[in-house]
Amino acid sequence: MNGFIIETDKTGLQKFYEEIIGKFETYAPVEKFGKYDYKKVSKLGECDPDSPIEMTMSVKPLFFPKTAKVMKFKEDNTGTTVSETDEDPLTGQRVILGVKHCDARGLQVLDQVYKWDYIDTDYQKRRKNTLIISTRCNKAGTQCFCTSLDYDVENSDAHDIRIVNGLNGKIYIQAVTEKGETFLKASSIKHQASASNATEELSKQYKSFESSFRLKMNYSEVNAKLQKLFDSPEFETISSNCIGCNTCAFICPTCHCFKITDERIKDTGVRYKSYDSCNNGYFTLMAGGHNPRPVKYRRWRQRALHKFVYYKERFGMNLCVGCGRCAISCPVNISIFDVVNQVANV
Amino acid sequence: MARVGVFVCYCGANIAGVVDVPAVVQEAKKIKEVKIAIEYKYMCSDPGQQMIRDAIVQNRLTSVVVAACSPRMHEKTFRKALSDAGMNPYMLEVANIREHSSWVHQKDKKAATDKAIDLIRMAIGKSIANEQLHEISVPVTKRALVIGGGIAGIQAALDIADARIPVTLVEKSPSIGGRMAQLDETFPTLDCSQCILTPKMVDVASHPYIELIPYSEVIELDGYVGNYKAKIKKKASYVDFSTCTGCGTCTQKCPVKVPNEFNMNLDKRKAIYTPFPQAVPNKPVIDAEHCTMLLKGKCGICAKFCEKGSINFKMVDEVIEREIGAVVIATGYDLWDPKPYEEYGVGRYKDIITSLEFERMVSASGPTNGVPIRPSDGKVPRNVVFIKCIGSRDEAKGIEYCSKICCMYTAKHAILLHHKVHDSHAYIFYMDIRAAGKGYEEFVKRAQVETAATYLRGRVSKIYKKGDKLMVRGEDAQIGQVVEVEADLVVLATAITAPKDNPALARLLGVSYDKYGYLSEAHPKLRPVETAKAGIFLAGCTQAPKDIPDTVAQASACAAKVCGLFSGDTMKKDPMISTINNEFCSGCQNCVKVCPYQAIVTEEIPLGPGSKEMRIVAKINEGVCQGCGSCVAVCRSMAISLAGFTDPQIINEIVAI
Amino acid sequence: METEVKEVKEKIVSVENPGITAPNGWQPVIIGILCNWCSYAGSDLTGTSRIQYPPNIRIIRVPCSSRVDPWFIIKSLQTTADGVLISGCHPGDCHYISGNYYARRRFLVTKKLLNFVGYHENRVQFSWVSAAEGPKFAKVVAKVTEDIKKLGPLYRYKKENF
Amino acid sequence: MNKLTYFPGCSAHGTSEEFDHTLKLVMKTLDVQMEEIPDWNCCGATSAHVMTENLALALPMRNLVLAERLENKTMGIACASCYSRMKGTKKHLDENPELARKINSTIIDEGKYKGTIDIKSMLQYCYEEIGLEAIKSKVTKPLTGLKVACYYGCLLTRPKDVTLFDSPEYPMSMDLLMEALGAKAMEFDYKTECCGASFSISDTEIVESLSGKILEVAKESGAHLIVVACPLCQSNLDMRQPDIEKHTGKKFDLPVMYFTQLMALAFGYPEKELKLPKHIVPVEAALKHIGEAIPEPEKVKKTPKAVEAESEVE
Amino acid sequence: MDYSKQIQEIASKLFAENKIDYFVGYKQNSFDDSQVPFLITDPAEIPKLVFTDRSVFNLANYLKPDHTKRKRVGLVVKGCDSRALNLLLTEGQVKRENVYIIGVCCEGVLNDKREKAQNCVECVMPDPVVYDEMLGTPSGKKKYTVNVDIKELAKMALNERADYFESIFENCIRCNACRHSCPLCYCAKCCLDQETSTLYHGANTSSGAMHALMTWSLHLAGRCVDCRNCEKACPSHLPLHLLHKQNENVIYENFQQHLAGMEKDDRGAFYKYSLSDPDDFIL
Repeated sequence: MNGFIIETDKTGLQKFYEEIIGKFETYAPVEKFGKYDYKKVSKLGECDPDSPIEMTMSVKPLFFPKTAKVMKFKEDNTGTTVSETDEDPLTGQRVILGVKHCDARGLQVLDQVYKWDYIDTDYQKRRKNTLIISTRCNKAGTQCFCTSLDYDVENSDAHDIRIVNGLNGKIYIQAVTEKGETFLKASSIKHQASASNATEELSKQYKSFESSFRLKMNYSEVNAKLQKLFDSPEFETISSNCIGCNTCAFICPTCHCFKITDERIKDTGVRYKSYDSCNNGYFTLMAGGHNPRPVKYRRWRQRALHKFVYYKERFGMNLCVGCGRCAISCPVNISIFDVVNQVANV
Repeated sequence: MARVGVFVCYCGANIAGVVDVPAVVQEAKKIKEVKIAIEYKYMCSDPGQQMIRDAIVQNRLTSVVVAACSPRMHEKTFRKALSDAGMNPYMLEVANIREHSSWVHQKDKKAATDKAIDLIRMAIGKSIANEQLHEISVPVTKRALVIGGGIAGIQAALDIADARIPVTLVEKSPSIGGRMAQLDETFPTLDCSQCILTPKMVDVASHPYIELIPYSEVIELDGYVGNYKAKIKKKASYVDFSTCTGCGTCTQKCPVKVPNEFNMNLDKRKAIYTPFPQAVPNKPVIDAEHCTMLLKGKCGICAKFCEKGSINFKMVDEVIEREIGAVVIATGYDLWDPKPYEEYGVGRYKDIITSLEFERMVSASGPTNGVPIRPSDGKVPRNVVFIKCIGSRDEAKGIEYCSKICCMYTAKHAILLHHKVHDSHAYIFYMDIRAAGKGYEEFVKRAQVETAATYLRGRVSKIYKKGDKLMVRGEDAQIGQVVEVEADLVVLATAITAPKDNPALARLLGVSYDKYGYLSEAHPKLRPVETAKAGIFLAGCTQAPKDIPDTVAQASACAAKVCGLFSGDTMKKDPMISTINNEFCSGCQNCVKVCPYQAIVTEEIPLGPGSKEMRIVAKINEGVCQGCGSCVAVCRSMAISLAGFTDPQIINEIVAI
Repeated sequence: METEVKEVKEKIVSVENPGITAPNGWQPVIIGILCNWCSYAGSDLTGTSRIQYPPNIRIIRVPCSSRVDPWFIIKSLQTTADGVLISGCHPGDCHYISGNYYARRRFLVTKKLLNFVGYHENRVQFSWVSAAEGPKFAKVVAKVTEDIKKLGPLYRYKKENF
Repeated sequence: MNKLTYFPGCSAHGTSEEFDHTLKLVMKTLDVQMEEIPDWNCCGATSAHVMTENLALALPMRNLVLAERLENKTMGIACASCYSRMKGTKKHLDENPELARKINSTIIDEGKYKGTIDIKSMLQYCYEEIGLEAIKSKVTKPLTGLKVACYYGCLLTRPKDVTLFDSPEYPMSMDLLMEALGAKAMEFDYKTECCGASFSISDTEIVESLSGKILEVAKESGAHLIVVACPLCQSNLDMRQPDIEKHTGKKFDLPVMYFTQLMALAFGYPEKELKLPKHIVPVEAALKHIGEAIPEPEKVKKTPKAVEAESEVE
Repeated sequence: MDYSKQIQEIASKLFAENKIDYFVGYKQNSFDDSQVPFLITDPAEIPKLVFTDRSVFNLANYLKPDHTKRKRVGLVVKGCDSRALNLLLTEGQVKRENVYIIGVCCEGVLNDKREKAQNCVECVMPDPVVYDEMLGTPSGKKKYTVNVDIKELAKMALNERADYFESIFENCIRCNACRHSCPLCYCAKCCLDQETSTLYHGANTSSGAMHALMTWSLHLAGRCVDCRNCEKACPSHLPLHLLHKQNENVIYENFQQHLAGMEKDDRGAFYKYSLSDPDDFIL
């Protein structure tokens, strides 16, 4: 459902933000080493909710951190004792500003896998206690293709509140979920339903946004084709350029593979859960020494098909949300978009 | 699942006196892998070892930690105990809580105990990562190299050769014999040095198992125990030994006279010479620094007179190679130069000489035909003052240590002086008389009583000239007065020092040496003839000042060691060497570059199972590898690991603290 | 000969992060990695000659200083150690001929790099101690301990350490 | 013209006036400009350090500070005792900068101690900085025929690591200097033996036996006179000689002269400039020998075995 | 500098004479003026080859992967790239006869801000040190200058510097792009990936990152040629060159002005020694 819309302007929006930052534990894009990352902020100056998509890491780490302590353990002659870690999986309310639509969608996608066979309670807690305020882009990034995927970007319900910079210079704050609506109501910003043309303004903005896309594809067709292309030789040619770094997976808003490692000192230790990537040659190496994906193109095939076929089959959602980050971060600019299209359209 | 046994030693009070052993044991018990922890008075004793053996069996231990003295002390002992209990000896780790804790933190018992606990924890951590290792056996070349042809070298060579093991004896000078050949008579029996030495020298020359290479030096040694390869430089003698008969005509005819170093420069020799009449081999050599033919291209008289035509001025240095299994170093000693004793007027007064000069004088074959004289005027001295500890036991001017033999030979000189010049009188200034040895004290007595030598306890402070006499002023500590002796001749008992090129030799052979330049033995008490480098042994004064009996004894000991080493066709070798994991090796060959023993080579292996494409990987030569670990540290892909010091072992130690 | 280091009284601040001061009675842990032939033998000699030195050092034996991989040092500083001392044979005396020359190069670069990323230069120290230099070993340990006590506890990159 | 900071020391204006005087003459000839330290004070000699160490350091330090003000490279010191104190102090201070600062603070109004100046005894200065050649060149009236025994005393070359000059046991610099003047320096073994100076007042017995020995050996060596470079040596050997002769019952009459006196003589200054009357043991007789030809010592007949250790060709 | 034409000619020549199986060059990116590496096996693709001052990536990296490692490859190298290639040759990773090297006398490449890249400003050797064919005119070896950032950091107080670097290590996500993009990280399996090894510090914590990056930089000490592939690959834009330049600097100043990959058969500073190496830092 799409809740009511508030029409305001730059200053109004800033007040809104400042109020939030004042009231809640707030996260927003903060620049470091020329790259925006979602960090805790104490005042609006520190961050930029309208950060350009190319330069912004996803929000994934706020829910699925790059590394997390799973447990502590101690070993002595009495045996092994396991204890909880001191890390808190976020119990208080928290708000995230300037989330991209694609990232928000990414979270929805992640939800599937985390509430599937095993319920990741920490993740769920973080999700439950977080309110997501996303800003809709005005212009597509060079590698963006979210609009040509399996979800409705315009009326996405992946975030609680949506902020749209209207072409008319006005700014529209739209509650998307009940959670968002109550939040909005609770805020001091005056919330009489605004001018009737708001909805038109929104769709106008979306139209122009949509028209700014360089990359477009016919998702259902590609998806359908790919299902039959497991043995396509194209994967080999495509992967030849890949230098096998794991960047794409690590910065992807939806990749969720991790590895478990123990770090020990004396008789105590901690078990960590950290990112891993299916591009890593040893990702599928088994204890017995067998490795089903010893060569790069097979790993590539796994990556492409997992994103565009398998996940869809299992959870009904496409694992790629079209943010284009992989292509941007890739040292040799390989884009999943090109890959799937090339494979599909041979 | 590791099962570790911890055995803490009291070492009498050495450890228990400082470290709270029971507390340590309690701590050890807390550790997960520890299945048994016990303490005992002397772990190295039989009952102690028995405890270990029993514990291993009863608790099915997988590794053992002994907390006691330094592993350099008893590692072998305990390894033995392990293997006796049917366990791989290399599953042992020793925590050094004596040298590294109780002995060095005697003031702070608490800290010492904590440290002991940590050291044990580290040892446990390491032992868990220990792997089962097995001794490697390598073939041995059964030939010994003896460096130095003094009495030590001669004795060692003969003893080894008598066991039918070929020996190569390398001597720097033209003849073997060394210092002993310069001596007149030897204490305490006063038998003639030459008479007992020369037969041995002849034996060496004629022994079927000894290859004597005189006038030559070792310039390179590589390889490892049992398999050394030595490069020996034969200096050009300009005389063809194969044809030379040693008739001596050349020496008579040679017009060039050179100070005779064999006689301590007290007289002259020729430029073509044999060092002394009984030289072995008894063939002359040409001294290139003085021969006018070689210097200016004139003369050549010797060549004219040599009927055999053995003289060859064209001769050049020649380098020969020998494959050998063991080395005995017997390079002897030098004498300390007394120049710093300016207050004695050393260097200004000709009538102050060193003991060895005196020795040559009184030697029947010496420059003065056995009569001691004053170098200044050639008169026979009446009053002779002997001053001991010149350089020895003198931190200010000389060296700290005692040269050991001066007391005895000075007594000998007093007696000899009496024999040669009956109306003479010997005054001996000494600090202490150190006459420990069979018949030594009696010998000194003999000098004091028979020859009525005057022993004055005290240092000489000054020697000055009065007319043609030397006034020797010193203190007689026993009467607490300054005394002055009017001397015709003063003899300085100068200290023994290590040969000045010992350090160079040591580096070349890869053995260690102390601050004086003496070569270091592997252990001061338990391994006095071995060096730290396997297969290299020490005989005589090259290790420390010694008298002849000790030297000969040590030489024979070396021989025994060598024979032991050669007793089998192969020889057991410590398995703590590098191994390469082909899976990880990327073939960069950095290890090949840094290995000091060329122990690493490369080999080609298939890229993958059944693949035709090949890739290069490194390969360790087990026999050559000495286990230094240089290769491990330079291997970026961590494909090399050093058995006994693997990364897991060391990291376990680090994180165990 | 006595080389006891007297107890430091005033509050010690960690140089790398001045926010943190050492708990009372804090004693640094120093890891000493010694080569078997010279320095370890030297340290044994220190023991046999009963020369006293501060008890903070924990000694690890390696065959040669060239066995020491720089990351032993990094690992030590990240886990248990407040400082590291590495000791080998004097140049030219290496039991393995040339090991310590290679090690020397690595040590210099490592030392500088660690200092560059924010470790005090005294955290990691090196020495040549021969088998005959028992007294020197005691002196070295005393000096290093003294230095590191001044630097205070090392917390950088250890906060994950539970 | 090179400049030299000059520290005369107390005796220079009293007992060893002749030293000071001739020194100035000699330096003039060698064209060295001597700048006496203004307002110099006692070096502390033997008395200061029995009081307190700080005093023993502060006294020489003040002189050093003053000397540094003159900004010459070197400071020359006439008296061996002063020389020893100054140089010793400097070494001590340079080794303990902390102490140096402390002591300096007590005499701070004199200025800051830098430790820059180079301290040399006058003998050392002649030998090292001027050089024998330069001295030889100035000789107009060579002292041929005069046999001298050079006595250095205990302080000029000792302790070795402080003075860093010549051999502590058997120095030769003064002998060579004398040779340069044409005189013959005899082999003299007691050139550095103790003359007992410290007891010259308290216990003359000791002085007499010690100095007696020196004179005896000097006489033995066949010297006409003893040359010294230290006022204390001079006074001890010269002033006490009559008593010593009484004490030992030997007759020496060995005049004791400063090396500078002989230099002045050799440089052609008239005898009166030498202030000879100040000597207890009359000098004139000894100086008569100048000009005599020295008989070559008869060659010791060599026995065939006697040693010559250099190679020769028949 | 634009050598696109020449390179295309050479490439087609090589294919024609069947000298190579692969050609590695650059191709224009589809969406902006940046370029990406371009591997071709098919001469038809040759016209796409370009080379301008935007040809940034160090192509020596493409001699690592299995599909090129043992093939005959023709590739384009700039000064720094050729030094890396030199090391690969010395360390036996590439057979000289297997590579046909087109060396370009580099005039410096542009970064994304369109200004001359820092490593090009500080470049020591713009000309190729090993090549079969050279394009452009060599300008010779330049004077070594200490990296500006290093100088800046050296001025900082110790704890500030420590903070700065900790922030770097915190921002590292340990994707290992740095390693994979480095032409000299060719190990069969990187020591940092060996789960079984004790060096393995998998946790993605700042200490883990510190441990990994430090070890990595020490493995490259005396070998890094400052091509900055790692830095460009880093998704978190970390200034990775700091570590390498620091080591390079220490090595240059202390070990006979050693620079990586300059001469043939030089393995780098850690694989040789001199008796006169500094000893004063050792007690």
